[in-house]
Amino acid sequence: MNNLLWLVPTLPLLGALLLGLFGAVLPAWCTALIGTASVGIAAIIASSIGIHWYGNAPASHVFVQDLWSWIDLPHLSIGLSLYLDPVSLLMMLVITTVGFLIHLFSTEYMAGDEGYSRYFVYLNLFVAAMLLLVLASDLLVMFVGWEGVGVCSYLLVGFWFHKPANGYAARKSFVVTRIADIAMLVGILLLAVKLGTLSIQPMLARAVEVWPHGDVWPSLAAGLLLIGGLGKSAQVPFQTWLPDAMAGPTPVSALIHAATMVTAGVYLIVRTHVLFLLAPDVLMAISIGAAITLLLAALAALVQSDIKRVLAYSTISQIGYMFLAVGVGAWSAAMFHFLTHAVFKALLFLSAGAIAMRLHHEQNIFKMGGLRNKIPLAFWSFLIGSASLAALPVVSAGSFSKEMILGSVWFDPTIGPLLWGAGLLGALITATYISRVVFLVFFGPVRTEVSGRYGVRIAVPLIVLAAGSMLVGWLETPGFLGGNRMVTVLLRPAVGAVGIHPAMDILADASGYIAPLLGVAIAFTLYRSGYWQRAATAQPNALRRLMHSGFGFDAVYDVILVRPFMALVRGLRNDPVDLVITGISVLAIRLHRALRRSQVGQVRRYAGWVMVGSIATVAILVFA
Amino acid sequence: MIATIQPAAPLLILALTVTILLAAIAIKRSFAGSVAITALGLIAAVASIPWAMHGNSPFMASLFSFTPDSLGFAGLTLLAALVTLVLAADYLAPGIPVPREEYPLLLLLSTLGAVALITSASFITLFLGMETMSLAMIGMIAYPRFRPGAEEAGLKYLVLSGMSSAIVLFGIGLVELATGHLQLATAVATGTVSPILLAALALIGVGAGFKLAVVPFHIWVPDVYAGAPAPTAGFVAVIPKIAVLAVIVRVMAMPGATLSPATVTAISSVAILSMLIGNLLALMQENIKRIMGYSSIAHLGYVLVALLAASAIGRAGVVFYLVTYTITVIGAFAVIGVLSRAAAARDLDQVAEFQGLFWERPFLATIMTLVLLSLAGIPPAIGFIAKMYIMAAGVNADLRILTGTLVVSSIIGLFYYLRIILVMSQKPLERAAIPGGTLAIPMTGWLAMSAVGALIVGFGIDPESLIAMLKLVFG
Amino acid sequence: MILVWLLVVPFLGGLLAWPSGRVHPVLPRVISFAALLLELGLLLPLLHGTAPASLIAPGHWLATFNAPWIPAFGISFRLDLDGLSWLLIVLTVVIGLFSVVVSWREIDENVGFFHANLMWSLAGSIGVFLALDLFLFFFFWEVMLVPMYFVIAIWGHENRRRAAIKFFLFTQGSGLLMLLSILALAFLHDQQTGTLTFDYFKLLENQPTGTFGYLIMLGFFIAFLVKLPSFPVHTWLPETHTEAPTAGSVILASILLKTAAYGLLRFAVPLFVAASHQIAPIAMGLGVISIFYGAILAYGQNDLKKLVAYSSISHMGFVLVGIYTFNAIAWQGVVILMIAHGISTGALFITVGSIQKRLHTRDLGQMGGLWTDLPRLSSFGAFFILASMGLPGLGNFVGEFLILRGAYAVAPTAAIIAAIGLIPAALYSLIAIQRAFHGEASTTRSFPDFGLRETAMMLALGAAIIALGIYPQPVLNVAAPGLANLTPTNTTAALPVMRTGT
Amino acid sequence: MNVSGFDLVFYGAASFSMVTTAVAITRSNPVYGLLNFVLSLLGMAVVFYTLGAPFAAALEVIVYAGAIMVLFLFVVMMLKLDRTTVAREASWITSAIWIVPILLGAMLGGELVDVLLQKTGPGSAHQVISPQAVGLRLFTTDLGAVELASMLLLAGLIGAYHLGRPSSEGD
Amino acid sequence: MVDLSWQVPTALASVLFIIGLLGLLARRSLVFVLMSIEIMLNAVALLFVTAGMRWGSPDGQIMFIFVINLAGAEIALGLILLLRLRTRLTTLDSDAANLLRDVQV
Repeated sequence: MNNLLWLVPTLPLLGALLLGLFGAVLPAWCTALIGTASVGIAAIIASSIGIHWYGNAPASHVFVQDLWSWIDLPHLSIGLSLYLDPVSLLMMLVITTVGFLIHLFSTEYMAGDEGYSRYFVYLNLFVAAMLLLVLASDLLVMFVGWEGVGVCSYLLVGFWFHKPANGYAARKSFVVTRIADIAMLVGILLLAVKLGTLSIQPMLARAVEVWPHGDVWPSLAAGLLLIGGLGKSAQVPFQTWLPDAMAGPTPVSALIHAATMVTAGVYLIVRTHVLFLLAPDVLMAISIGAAITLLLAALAALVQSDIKRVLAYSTISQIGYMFLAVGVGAWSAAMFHFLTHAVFKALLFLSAGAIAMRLHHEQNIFKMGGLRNKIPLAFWSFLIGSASLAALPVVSAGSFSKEMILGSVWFDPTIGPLLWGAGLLGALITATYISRVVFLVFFGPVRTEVSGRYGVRIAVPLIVLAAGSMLVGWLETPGFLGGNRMVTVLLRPAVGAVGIHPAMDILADASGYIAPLLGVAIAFTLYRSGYWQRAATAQPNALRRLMHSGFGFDAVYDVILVRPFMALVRGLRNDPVDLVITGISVLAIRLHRALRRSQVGQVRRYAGWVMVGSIATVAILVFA
Repeated sequence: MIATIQPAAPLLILALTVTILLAAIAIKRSFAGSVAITALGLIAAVASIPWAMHGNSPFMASLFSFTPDSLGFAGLTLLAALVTLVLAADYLAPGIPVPREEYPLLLLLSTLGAVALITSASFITLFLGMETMSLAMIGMIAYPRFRPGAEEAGLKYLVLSGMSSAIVLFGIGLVELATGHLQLATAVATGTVSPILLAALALIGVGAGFKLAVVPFHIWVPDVYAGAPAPTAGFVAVIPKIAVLAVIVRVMAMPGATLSPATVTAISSVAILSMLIGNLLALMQENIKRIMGYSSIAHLGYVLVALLAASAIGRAGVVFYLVTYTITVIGAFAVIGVLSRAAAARDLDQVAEFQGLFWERPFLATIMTLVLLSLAGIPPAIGFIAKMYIMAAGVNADLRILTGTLVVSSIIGLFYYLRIILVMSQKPLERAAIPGGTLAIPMTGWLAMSAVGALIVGFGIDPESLIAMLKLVFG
Repeated sequence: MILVWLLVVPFLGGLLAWPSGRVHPVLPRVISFAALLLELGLLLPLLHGTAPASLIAPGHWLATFNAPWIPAFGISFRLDLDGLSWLLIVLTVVIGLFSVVVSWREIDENVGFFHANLMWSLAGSIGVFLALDLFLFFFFWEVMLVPMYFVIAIWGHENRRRAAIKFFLFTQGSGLLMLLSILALAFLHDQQTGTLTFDYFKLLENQPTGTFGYLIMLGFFIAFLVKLPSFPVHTWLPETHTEAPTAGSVILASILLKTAAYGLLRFAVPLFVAASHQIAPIAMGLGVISIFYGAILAYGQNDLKKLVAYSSISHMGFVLVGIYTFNAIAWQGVVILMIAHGISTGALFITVGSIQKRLHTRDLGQMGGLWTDLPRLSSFGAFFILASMGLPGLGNFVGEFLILRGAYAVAPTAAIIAAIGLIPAALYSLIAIQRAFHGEASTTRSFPDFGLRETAMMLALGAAIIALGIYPQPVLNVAAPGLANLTPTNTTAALPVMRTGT
Repeated sequence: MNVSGFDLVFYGAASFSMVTTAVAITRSNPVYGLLNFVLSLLGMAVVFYTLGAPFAAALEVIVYAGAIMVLFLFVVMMLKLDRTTVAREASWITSAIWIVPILLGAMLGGELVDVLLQKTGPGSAHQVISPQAVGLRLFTTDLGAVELASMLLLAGLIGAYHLGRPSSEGD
Repeated sequence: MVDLSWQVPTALASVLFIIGLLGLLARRSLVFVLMSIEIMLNAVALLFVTAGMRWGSPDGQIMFIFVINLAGAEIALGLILLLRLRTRLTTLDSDAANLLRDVQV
């Protein structure tokens, strides 16, 4: 069964290739079929592998499939191999399954778009790249997938290229992540040179061998990899690209900017956690940064009026939770939150897309309202997703994973309680802002006319994901709910048992459940009092403007990066070096003109020149 | 008896031909006949050279020195004259308002003067040969006397070359005054011990510089080239330079000949100035004949670099470069000449008039391109090897400043050579089709130019054959 | 002897193509194409019995030829083929094939002469890659310029005259410096050993040292720097590229620039090991500056062709950095990047040429929204822009990574700065896509999209760049013994010419 | 110094030649200029004689002054130069026009005189070289030179003949 | 014979030569230009005679003859050209004969 692994990334790639070559001539249904089926079959294979794994996991809990040798040079050997272990298995399952659902959703959502086949090319390519990213056994191969998903993200964000703003958002997303990627590349170079290999497992083994705990080299390497991860996962200070990336089609946001790609950073760290364990400073930095990110993003989400931007900020914030977990070494918790987040955030995005579909692509929550009865499917799916995001206890998957993270953080020996406090505050705000959206969109008066209806290809993904949002949490439950440890058990061979704690203080435990409820209550109160609506129309004060702009990162970058660069471009545009060359030619022409004056055509002046020459010659020969 | 005059055969054959031609013209005027007689005379003279080289009688040893290398240079001169004659025969088409028969005669006289100069062993023959060459050349320059430019060029050349002759003569006078001898070898062997001899050397050098047209004695060159009819211009650009350089090369090989530091300084300055100023003057020039004039100034500067190297490779370089220069310059003026006729008010010499030559007359344009590539020193033309020779000599003798200047000025030079190629390659203008467009290329001209083209490429790709040949003659 | 045929075939092809244009304009195209196919047929069998890259053994020559040329100077007609030259010659021939195809419709005047020049330029480049007599090398170095000059001067765009002259002056001028150095090297050898020779292998044995050696090396270095081109002697390139016809730009970018990198690898470094190590920091510095300078200027351009041209400067900066690491991995990267750049930039110039043919402009301000009208052209264009940006999985990335990897082992700072140079690369690449293909279509236009010929061509190029990206190993294997050849076997120089480790 | 009569003649003739030559090139009327030059040549003949070259002296008078310069004079007179020409000629001869030539002339002259003042070698041989000696050389060792000189004259002659003869079609 | 050092006539020759050069440089009338050349040649002739005197050799006078020879030939050509230019330009001004030049004056 495992030997079919290579098919998992290959099938979507094949789909992309087929559609790329013949998409223009195929009918739409054919395009949809190829696009969806390729991912669907991959999902089936992946699931089969997963089921097979459940019973018959290899003894080492690792399966490596060597495809071919990519680069084989003395001192540098990079093989193209697929590395399947519990972590990548989990990732693969999520990517293919959620990916398939989103493809299915897209076939209807994107129907009639002139770039229909192009869309599926990109989307299939993305899935392939993402699978390569997670399955790569070599860091450089992972980097290939890493950049590949970046490009697909770029292409999909800018999918509707007619609007220059979309293009801008796409470029921004790519460039910001690329800046981080370069740091990662430097990290890869460092690892390659210092450790002699880039194949992840031997590399990690060697790192432990040669580098003492807390040494500068592992810190540097881990730090550089981390920067790459931060960029891809839209964490502070790289988070600015994600809200803008919402310019792409909504299913794209669901797949790339919620479920899969943006969590690559988390995956990277979990994958190389051995290295990070050698660098405690970096881990500490991760947690602190994550705490800041999750709070800032949550606060920013609180004031957005575009439904997708709310979700975007919430993604940043939720990934912040994952990083928080990673920072304290709770790898399983991070992966578990990734799992639940992938499901409920995809659901939220798809629901938002489903809503927008019926509202002529209206995304402003203040222009919606009262949709609870108009589009119940969307309402229920969005509600379930929101509950999960808000981590409403017991009924939502998000609750279990978030609780697990908070629990792990609490036990961190250094600044655990502080981080826990930030997480808790974040949970409160999260519940508040998502409830705000729910109330504003689904309750109150109807503000925009609703049209159209959903087909089955919209409904099925929503229903499946909604079910998932409620149920996947039960894979890993706290003690008082049965103490299922399926995720932990699955991941233990790969990431060890770190981060599993028997129980928390009752108080701390409980506050993790109470905070979301409190958040919902706050949101409801403010909704009832009409505060949200008033605040949206009123002249925003400075704080609100700051929050709305995502705390002004863009403005700062504009001043310190964009403007200097543009000034440089303007200054150099005409190639100043060329002026030197032009100067030389001008000088030659000047000399030519000056010398030319001697050619007056008068014989006596010519005689004068000959005489001058004679005088000079005699002078040199006789008197020199 | 024959053995006595064997070494002097080329010179004597030329003198004989002059007499025959004079008589022929006196009896019956016929241009074709004159050309034929001249051509036969030149061919006979050339053909006699290998034979002459084997002679070893000291014929008129006090006046002439018929060594293999001087005879070799003489051969080069004669061949150049022959090609000029062939081109002139077409150029001087019927219909001009002056008789045409004297042109071959003047050409013959001038060549005779050049050969005498090349083979001179005494200042007497040196001066007489030089003046014969120049005076006959004045006649050739002003030959289409109905052209204002030709007359003016003739007058300018007359006055300035007269001036330079007087200067040279003054120098020769000083030599005699200081040594009491007029033999070149004696003067060289005496060495430049006294200031008088130094002054003499300087003044003779001025005259040589004038004939070689190096800066600062170059000023007459463009005017005379521009005013002279194309074949003559080619002749003027080539023959005196071969002749004077032949003497210099020979003198430098004489016992006792050394280059004093002051001489090196003087020649170096002249070389540097010639290379730079020559090329700079040509830079934006619109008249191709003037460009050729300026470019010849620069090329002689290059030759001086090899001369200064004063080594075997330098000497070989001078000879090789001279051969290259001769082939190339003759080729350039051949193309201009083929496109022009003496009957017209002026030659086709504006760069702009060459626009579209590639499209209208690809053969001519190809030859011209090869010529220009050769002048610019770009393979596969022979000029590339020649320039390599010069640079090799310069590098070998470690003449850094000179070689550096050579490189810089070559780059400047590239510009105007390329510009001509560029203009030729542009599409022809709508109305102003090439004025010479209707002129048919006569068989002889076609042959001459094909020969030039073949030599440029042939020797460019296989320089060894030429090197070996020159080595045989010039050692 | 086969090596002579490699030169003769394209030369004769050109010679035949010229007059055949008078008979029928299609003949020169067919003849050129056939000649190049024949050339390819000659080339491919030469490559057998190459070992994997890990088994580096110097002295592995695929074929050699030696005959006296100018014995008076000890100059011989010496041709040698190893893996490195083989790769570059194959690139030359393949790109030549594409140039013929791309000119099929574009060139309709004086077709015969155009193809003659095209073929001769290719023959010259092949000669450059084969010659191992320094003088012969220089001969070919110059020979390849002249036909190129004609291609630009006759079939170029509006400002072709200025561009052609600038191109020629720069390359020829710097070439003269190299000639000086070649002569100095030969005479130095002559002084020390008593034999005047230009033979590469003999000259390798006598490494000039000290200041004089450094000066001689500079002659080579500057000439190759100009041709590469590197900051600050790059200014001929943008103008030349912009004004050249498509085939000219393609050959310039894909082949002629590579001769410079090849020259550095083959001559400038092995002949002057000590001096090269001495100049390495400067060279790397210039390389890094080129990377940024080219990228920033590319961003600022309004002319799409100029943008691509400046991007070439940026890419060649990587090559320069890579060469002066003296690191085996980096050198492999240089080879890969040369080939990949040849393919991707060639494809980009073809794209730009196609755009110009349709829109009659290269001005980005007048483009925009081309994807709507020309989806196939635009997607290929975007693909190759991404490739040239260094997208992992495509050929350019492999080259850049290997260079950075090699450079990091030797000069981490340079490697890191060079890596940062990939950021502006993304900037100009994306802005190019945005301004050319994305955005609102300005007017209602209707152009024919890529036809079968063009699509097939682009597919082939795309396949090549992907193959190079995901399976570069065959190329590495072929190049490895060639790169090992660059190590003088019996030099007593203290410094290694190539570092194989780390 | 022992000044003899011959010395006086030499110095007198030399000064005469110098002055007349200087006068010759400063005249505005060409005829006067040429006449002065002829006078200078006559003085020069005396100088030659005092220097022991009677043959040269004779030739100077007969050929140079008598033939060549008279030919020159005839041609100039043929030109029929009127008053206006002479007046215009006079207007060109300003003092400004002489500045640069005199400056250059002084430099070159200074250099030459400086060279000549550095005494080297033996003094003069002080003997008359008879025409016989000259003639003997001319027809023995230097015969080739004479032949060459004839070619020189021929070249001048042919050129002058071609340029000077009336045109066939009126150019 | 006179007891003259050879320097005196040589100096005289130099002075005459310079006077000739002055005329060549200063005068615009072609008549004077040609005459100046004659003056220079005459100075040269004097120099040769002096040299012959110094060494007691006939070489000086032989060269003298050849110089006169040249002077005659040159003047003949010069006069013809002068005559033709005068008919064409109606002036003897050598500055007027500047059809061939590089600059506009």
